[in-house]
Amino acid sequence: MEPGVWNRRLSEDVFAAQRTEVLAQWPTGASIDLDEAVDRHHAMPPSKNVSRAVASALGEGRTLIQPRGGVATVDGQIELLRGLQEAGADLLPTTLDSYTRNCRFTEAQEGLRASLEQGRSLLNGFPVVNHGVDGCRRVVDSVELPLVGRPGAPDARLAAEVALAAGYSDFEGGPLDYFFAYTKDTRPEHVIAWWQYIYRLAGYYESCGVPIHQEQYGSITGTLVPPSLALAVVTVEAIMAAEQGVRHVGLGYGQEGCLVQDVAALRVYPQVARRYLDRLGYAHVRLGTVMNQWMGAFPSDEAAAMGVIGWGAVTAAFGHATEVITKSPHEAEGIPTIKANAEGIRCTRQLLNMLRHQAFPDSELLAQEMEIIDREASAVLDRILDFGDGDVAAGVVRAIDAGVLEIPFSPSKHNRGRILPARDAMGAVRLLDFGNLPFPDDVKEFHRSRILCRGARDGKAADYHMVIEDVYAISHGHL
Amino acid sequence: MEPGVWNRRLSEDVFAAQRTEVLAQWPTGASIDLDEAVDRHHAMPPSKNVSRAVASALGEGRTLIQPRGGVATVDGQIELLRGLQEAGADLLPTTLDSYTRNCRFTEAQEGLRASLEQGRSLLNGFPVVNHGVDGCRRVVDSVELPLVGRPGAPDARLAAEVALAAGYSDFEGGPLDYFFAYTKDTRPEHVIAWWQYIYRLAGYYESCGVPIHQEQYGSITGTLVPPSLALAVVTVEAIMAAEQGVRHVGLGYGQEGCLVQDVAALRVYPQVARRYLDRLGYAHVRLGTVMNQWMGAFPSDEAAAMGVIGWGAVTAAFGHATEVITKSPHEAEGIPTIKANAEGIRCTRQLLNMLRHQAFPDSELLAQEMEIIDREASAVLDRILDFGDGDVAAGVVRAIDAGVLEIPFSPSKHNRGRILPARDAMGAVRLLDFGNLPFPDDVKEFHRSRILCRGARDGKAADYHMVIEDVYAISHGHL
Amino acid sequence: MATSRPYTLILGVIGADVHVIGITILAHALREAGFNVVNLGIMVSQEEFIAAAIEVDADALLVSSLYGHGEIDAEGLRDHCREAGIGDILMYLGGNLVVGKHDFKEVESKFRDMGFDRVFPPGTLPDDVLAWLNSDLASRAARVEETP
Amino acid sequence: MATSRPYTLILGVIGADVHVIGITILAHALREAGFNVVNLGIMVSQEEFIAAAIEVDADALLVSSLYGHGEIDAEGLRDHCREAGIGDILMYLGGNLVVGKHDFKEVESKFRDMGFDRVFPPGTLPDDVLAWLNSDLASRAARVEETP
Ligand code: B12
Ligand code: B12
Repeated sequence: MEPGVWNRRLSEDVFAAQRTEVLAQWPTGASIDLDEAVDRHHAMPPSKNVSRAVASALGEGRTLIQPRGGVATVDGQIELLRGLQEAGADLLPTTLDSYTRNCRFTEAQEGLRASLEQGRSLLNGFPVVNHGVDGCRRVVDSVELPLVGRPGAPDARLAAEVALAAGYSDFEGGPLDYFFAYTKDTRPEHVIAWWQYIYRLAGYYESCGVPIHQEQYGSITGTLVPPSLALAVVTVEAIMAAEQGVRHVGLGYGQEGCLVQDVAALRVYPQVARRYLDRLGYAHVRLGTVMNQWMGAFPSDEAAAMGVIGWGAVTAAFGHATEVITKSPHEAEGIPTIKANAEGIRCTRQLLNMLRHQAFPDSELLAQEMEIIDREASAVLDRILDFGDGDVAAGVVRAIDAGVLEIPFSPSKHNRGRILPARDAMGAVRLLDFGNLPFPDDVKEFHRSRILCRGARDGKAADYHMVIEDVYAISHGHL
Repeated sequence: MEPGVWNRRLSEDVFAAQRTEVLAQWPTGASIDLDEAVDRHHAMPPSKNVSRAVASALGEGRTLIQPRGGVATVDGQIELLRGLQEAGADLLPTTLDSYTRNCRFTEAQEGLRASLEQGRSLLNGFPVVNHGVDGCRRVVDSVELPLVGRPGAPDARLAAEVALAAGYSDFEGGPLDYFFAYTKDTRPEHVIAWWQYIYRLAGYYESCGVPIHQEQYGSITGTLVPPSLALAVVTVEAIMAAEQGVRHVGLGYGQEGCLVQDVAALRVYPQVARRYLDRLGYAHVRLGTVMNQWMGAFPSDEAAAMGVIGWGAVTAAFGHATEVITKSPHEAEGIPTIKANAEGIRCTRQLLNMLRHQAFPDSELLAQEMEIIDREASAVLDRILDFGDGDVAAGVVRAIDAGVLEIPFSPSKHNRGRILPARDAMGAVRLLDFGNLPFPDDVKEFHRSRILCRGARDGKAADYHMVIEDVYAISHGHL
Repeated sequence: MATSRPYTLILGVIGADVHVIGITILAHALREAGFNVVNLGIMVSQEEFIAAAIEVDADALLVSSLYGHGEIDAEGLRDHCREAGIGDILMYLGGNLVVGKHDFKEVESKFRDMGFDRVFPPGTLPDDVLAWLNSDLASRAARVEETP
Repeated sequence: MATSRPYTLILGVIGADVHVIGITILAHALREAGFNVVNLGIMVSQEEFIAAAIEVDADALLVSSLYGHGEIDAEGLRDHCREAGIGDILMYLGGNLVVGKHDFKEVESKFRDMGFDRVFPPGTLPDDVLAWLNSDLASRAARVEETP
């Protein structure tokens, strides 16, 4: 089968041709001038560049804090970001609204209009495209910190054009993440092609001396994603980004809740990604890790939610994450107020600082978890490379179709949907059903025996009901 | 020198004679009838007994949650405790006000009167003695959970009489804790004698088949107390309690903030105490651990405070504490409202549940910390026994006078006040100056080298300024 | 309990919303309880909901919205049902319906006014949904029998 | 800066309060800054404060109260100073002065009304205290020089 996509740098011509189409998607696209945008980046203070902030964090072994946040209007977004800045964030977010994420700019415009009219945000994010470069620059100019665009979208090309031209220096995401989490019918090769465009755009800025950081998502569906599969996803994305000229990658990971497993994942992530990047000729790409605090269902009680947030801070600290993306005590209910969002930041800051020089000691258990994640991710990645004859883009499309890579709870109809995750006795995410995942037999046996232990302890069968129980667990106050 | 106190069970006569004096301290003492009190305990549901709750927690490996709390009036106390019960506490507290703690019952009465008049609590706790057995029984009868009296006082004999007669089944504290933390001029032998009375009283209930749990404090001054010294304190107290007939001890510990050190302490605590209790003939005494969440200065920001509280929950969980005593987000400012107090409970509960089956893996680092604490505490305890020719009470008084046991920041003029604690590079509490502590030389060298590492990292001299910095550290957002 | 002829329910997430976990679990629970469930998945338009309901002669429409655009996406759904001739269909709505954390009473009455028969807050468990469905469908069945 | 003749300060924790950490650090900082500090420690009564002030001819009284009974314990201190003939002494109060978390503005005015020249909130650092002491003592000295 023809995968329809290859891991090859888009030629200047192809890129230029596609650009013309992309910029025509909405009137604000017309005014984007890449040369002018590069000049603007050069004129901005280095302290407003994400990649530079990440470089110094990596150097000092610090963890940067980035919250999430987006509202409909420019003024609202400025107020929000200033509040988050004051609360002690290191990097500022701009989460896109879900219409923009789906290129439904007309609906976004309607949501923006209604928001202005009613004086409250009816959109769940900031419609960058509708505000255009000028609106976004007002935001950039109103704060002191580096800015990250957070699309969460299969096709965010125009949004990326606007955000990067406005002075954002990170446009988070990646094609596999957003294929698995944010699509229903779309084929993976299309999402890959769209993100290759975005990576190529970032690579263009890089080639002009403007460092762009490529944060990945990696949390995918936020719900019981086995760490090794997330690692396979972000490694493939990193390779594809590198091919398009990206040089600074933040490997994304979503906290699962079991500390040993999470710390193991955060430690093994850069090791495995490094190995594959080096092998494929991208040794120059710098890697860090970005940990998303628990992405699944939150408890609605705010004090309990603060506990979950604190646990995320602890995990990021012990896992030596380069960035931590924070949640708020409003998570279970709705988009947080500035105050609630700030609480998540300050709780996280307190713990990051308190744990700054503490170690999660090396242990056999940790080494074992690291080995398992490494072996599983490598098995999947090797198969992907096989499938693509060394081309990860082609390989991953075939791997998805073959169910060699699939993600629990993906809404995509192209996702196999056969694997079943469940927690073991210590809360680590394991698999009950492996579908076609190419895990080694002894690893499969390890998963099964671990889940059985838990079933035995709780006196419950290891079946779909266990999975459902685990989906609710943290929101119901346990793991 | 004559220590003036011995570790010997008070004879019935001596106890009875002292009782007459104690009960005469305030009119409410007159009505206390031990036989009637024992009957009342027998008539209460077993689910309201602290010792039984602790027994099942020990059996299931669970950690019980106990907040702190006390207000001036009976109605206020009932409202408070019901609120804490609803928030999910396992054990309910009754913190005594500071006048009662110093037997200044007239002033307590005045504070109570003013509180009733102004409709708000002007007292920092519940004046048990002024309310007497009847008032306290109204409290006991208004809730479902077991109750703990929390005096924090050198002489709480009458308060203990009232509380236990009212149906409380734990009267927290101990003589060394409250000598070091709560006195200025009083000699240690007096505090020991007062607490021997309380232990004897608890022992009397025990002998009548009413299990009384003896929670210890162990956090002492709450500020940079080396774990081994706290362990020496609570072990001596446990021995003295056991001699008077106490059979259920909760070994008290105050979280220091460095996870490895705290977990090491919580693990080594029952081992060392067990060893000495067994050796001295108290093998029948059951031991658990009670961890107080960070007792030093808190950050005033409530979100940051929730981070500190969460960290306390994590520490208690990984340290397998039998009980955790919670703080609230109001800690830095004032006695918490019911709501703030409940937030501390719910944050703690969420994390205890999430960590219930997670392990802090065994590691060399942990084993090393355990060994250090064990060796230090044993050195102090052995010297105490030497000093007392096998009698811990006599020995500890001499040890205090000799500076063989002293506590940082004790306000007592009988405390030597020579040792200087400071954190090392990973935040563990070490000593800069050892005074007369009988620590082995290699252990002293270990402390010094650890603090030097930190000084080198921070480019700061290891002196009193470092100590001051460490006193503020957590409240200023780091460790 | 579902009756001898199982009731048919349409389930889906409206708008551009991708939150699939809730309806996945709901669909599972409703099927286990004997309902005939047509799960349209995520990103379902009003037209798709209505077309599906007509096609299978559904007894109820269960609309999920998590991402905050519920106000915009669900606007006019009852009218469109009426226009399509299924104006009476039992209609439930659940999820995180508006942007931000709000008092649920207000949210509920907003969507009741929009024509939803029941509105469910964040955190609703399948058992609650089941209980309401059984009682609402039973009382509708009773009404139909009374007026032959 | 402390002048040639160092100012003498009385420091103590009033009432039945045992919180010693704050005054320990304060005393250390004030001494380092050149003040002559008499630290009475914890559990100091009003009488002890006044007697000490008279004995050493103190320039200021620094009263600490952390445990919440400040309202009761500090009541009437200014009057008692007056009665003892040191009614004008500079008087500072600091700590967690009342029971519970309150707006500091209210707390401050309550204790200002009781005769304290300055009232310091929880979390006050020694440097702030030093700065105020230096300025208050200097302006008092200036006043004394002006009226010979
Ligand atoms: C997991 C999650 C995700 C995952 C979804 C993965 C997937 N494939 O489903 C990912 C990470 C991809 C994601 C993305 C986004 N999310 Co999201 N997400 C969540 C989260 C954390 C948990 C949702 C969940 O799975 N719950 C578990 C299931 C079992 O419960 P449930 O979905 O609530 O469903 C139950 C009940 O609500 C009820 N129910 C649901 N629908 C219906 C319908 C009927 C008729 C009935 C009777 C009952 C009912 O029954 C279900 C079973 O118990 C929630 C917050 C939370 N709850 O903690 C945020 C949340 C829903 N997400 C939110 C947002 C905004 C987004 C994004 C726009 C990104 C952003 N701005 O942060 C994107 C959406 C993009 C898009 N186009 O939709 C917001 C919505 C805000 C609001 N309403 O104000 C929330 C509340 C987080 C927040 N506080 O900001 N999200
Ligand atoms: C450590 C501590 C203890 C230790 C004290 C050990 C010791 N030997 O000192 C122990 C555990 C023994 C203890 C006991 C009690 N404590 Co206590 N304790 C604290 C805690 C956690 C930290 C205090 C501290 O050391 N801070 C660090 C030092 C450096 O700061 P500081 O004391 O605030 O002092 C600074 C400033 O305030 C200022 N300052 C202080 N005094 C003055 C005076 C002047 C003139 C000026 C200018 C400035 C100034 O300068 C100092 C230097 O920076 C506080 C809460 C907090 N802050 O987080 C509660 C707190 C003070 N304690 C409190 C209480 C109630 C008690 C108890 C009654 C027990 C109880 N009910 O919980 C007992 C008191 C018994 C008694 N008779 O006094 C309450 C007071 C409540 C209120 N006011 O509403 C607090 C606020 C906790 C709370 N939120 O409930 N405590």
